[in-house]
Amino acid sequence: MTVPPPETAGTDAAAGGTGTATRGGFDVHLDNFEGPFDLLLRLIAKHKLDVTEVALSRVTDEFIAHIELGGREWDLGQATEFLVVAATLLDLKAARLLPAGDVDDEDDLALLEARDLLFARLLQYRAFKAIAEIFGRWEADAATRFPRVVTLEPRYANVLPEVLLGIGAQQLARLAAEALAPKAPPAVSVDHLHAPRVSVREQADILRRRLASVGQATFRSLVADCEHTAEVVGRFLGLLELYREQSVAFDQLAPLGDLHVRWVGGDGGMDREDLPEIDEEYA
Amino acid sequence: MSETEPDAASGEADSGELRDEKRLRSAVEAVLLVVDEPVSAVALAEALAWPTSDVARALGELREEYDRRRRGMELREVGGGWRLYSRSDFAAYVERFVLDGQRTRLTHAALETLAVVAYRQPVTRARIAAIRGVGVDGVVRTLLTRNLIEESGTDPDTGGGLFRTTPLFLERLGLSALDELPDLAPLLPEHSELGADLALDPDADL
Amino acid sequence: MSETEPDAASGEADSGELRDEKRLRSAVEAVLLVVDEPVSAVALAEALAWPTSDVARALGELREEYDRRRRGMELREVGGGWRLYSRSDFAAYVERFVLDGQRTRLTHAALETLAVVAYRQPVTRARIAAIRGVGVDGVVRTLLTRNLIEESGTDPDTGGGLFRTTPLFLERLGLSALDELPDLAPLLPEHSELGADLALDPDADL
Repeated sequence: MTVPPPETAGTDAAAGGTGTATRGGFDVHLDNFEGPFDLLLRLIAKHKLDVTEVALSRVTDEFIAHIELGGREWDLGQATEFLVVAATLLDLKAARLLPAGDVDDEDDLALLEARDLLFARLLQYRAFKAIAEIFGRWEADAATRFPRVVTLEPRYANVLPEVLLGIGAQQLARLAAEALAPKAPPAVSVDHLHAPRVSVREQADILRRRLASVGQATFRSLVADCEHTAEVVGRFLGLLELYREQSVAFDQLAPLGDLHVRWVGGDGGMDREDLPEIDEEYA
Repeated sequence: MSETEPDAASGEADSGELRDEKRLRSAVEAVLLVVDEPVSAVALAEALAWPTSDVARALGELREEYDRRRRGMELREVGGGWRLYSRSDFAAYVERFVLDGQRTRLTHAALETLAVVAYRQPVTRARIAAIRGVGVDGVVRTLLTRNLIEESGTDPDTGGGLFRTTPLFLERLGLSALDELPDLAPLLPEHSELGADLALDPDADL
Repeated sequence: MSETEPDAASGEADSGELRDEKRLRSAVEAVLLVVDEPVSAVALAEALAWPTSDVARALGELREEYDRRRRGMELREVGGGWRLYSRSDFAAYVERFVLDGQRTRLTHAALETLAVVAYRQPVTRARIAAIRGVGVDGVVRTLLTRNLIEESGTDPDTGGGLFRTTPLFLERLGLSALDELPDLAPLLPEHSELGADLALDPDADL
């Protein structure tokens, strides 16, 4: 069994030398990464570096740049992983930039451990990536052979014992229901963890309307009609936005006491153009 | 009777044409191995981009060779097409093998496919595959063989073959008509239930 | 390379035994022609009422003969059993006659996940995700649906479901058994590669 040497992993299509090459051709979509290890490996391969002597500054900067390119597209799990790797890289980069200090320093040791852990994971990932490439070649090779699968000739089909379903109509219906049920989305949704999305802008508008008419209210009364914690939080953030635009003032007579909100803005003309920033959703 | 292959004598002095003829026979053999329905010499010739007369000769040669050497396969011309069968001399073994296999019970995949056909008939293979999310050729074939489903015309839109359940299927379920199949609606999960299931999944990657 | 059959010289002076061996090969061939999944030498031997060792040898001889003469079929030991395939040389012709047509190739993510499962099985979803550095929920579900991996109990520590590869996985890659997988060790980093300060346990749950 021949196995490519580890060095070829992640770099074998990079013969052209320009850009980041991957299985299946050159990768023009910079945000098309399987994960942080994938990205890191590609960056390292691009700079023809050994993972153990990564030119940290460059790779770190590019890594961060790619995360920014990803924008809001990441799912939660993926984004977390990217951030962990990015944080570790930044740590290492910072350590490099500082003058060499005392190696016995506990922080330095922790940093070394973090580095080693990151690289160990990266190297393990690289090994499996190499295996995946071998699998891909085997699959392609196997796909050129088609197995013989034909209907049993009648003379043999006829000697088969009568087929037993082994289930009744009710079980058959259940099987059909399972098969026909709408398929769960390909990724686990996190929607169920949250109350319906709450828009900070909407909450701010609600507050603006109420405060403009009543002039003053406690925070407690302002959130009395909220159904979810998320709504309370959204309303609080909306309040902060109103404070930032100097439409409200706060009074709190005692620590942890009721928060009194006073309307100090204009007539609450609902000029939404004033609030272009407050359109992020709190979920 | 000589057991020597036709091209054995030529040895390494194979002419290009002879090599091609041999290769053509092998290509024909390769296609015959995978086809389920008898295939005509014309269809083969078209796929192989060879003159039909050459393909027809290759088919004849293959048949003759299988017979002469008493191979395990026979090439038979059935209804204007050619198909490989296992040689009848060995029917006793094949029968024993088929009976040995645990073929009396249907697999889960086959039952699920049968359920889909039962509730969506007449239905194309492609539609079943789309519902089940996997290729269904093998199980459809099994269900056809076991006479639980049958072909019933073609889909006017896609031209794909349509399948429906057979009287044997009803008999096996102890039903007298399709409308006795249990109503599916109460069994289909509500959206909220789906959400609850997901929330309880301890393995969910969150 | 001689194209002469092994038994050509013996002609009509075939010994009984030789005849039997040849007949056994043909009988094996006949059964292989009707199977729709890989079949073990043991199962064949049972149906043919011949010693398994003889059947195993006959299978080897058939494979060798098909390859040597570049027949249209190949006999391969894949996914724990033997099965007839069309020879890869003729893939372009055969493709159009196969109902499922061209199979969709596995994605990069699927291949990577399969690699982890193949080498770490039985393995939890969380562990796969840790090695790949991404959530693997979707791809695990796809692999389950396509029957390339299957559940195999739960992890006693975490209660998470465990996954392992299926025979179909082996078949899909053209492997006969898991022990044909390449050694992972040479692909994992050398101690020296990481520098003396790093004691790397490649098996550690990272």
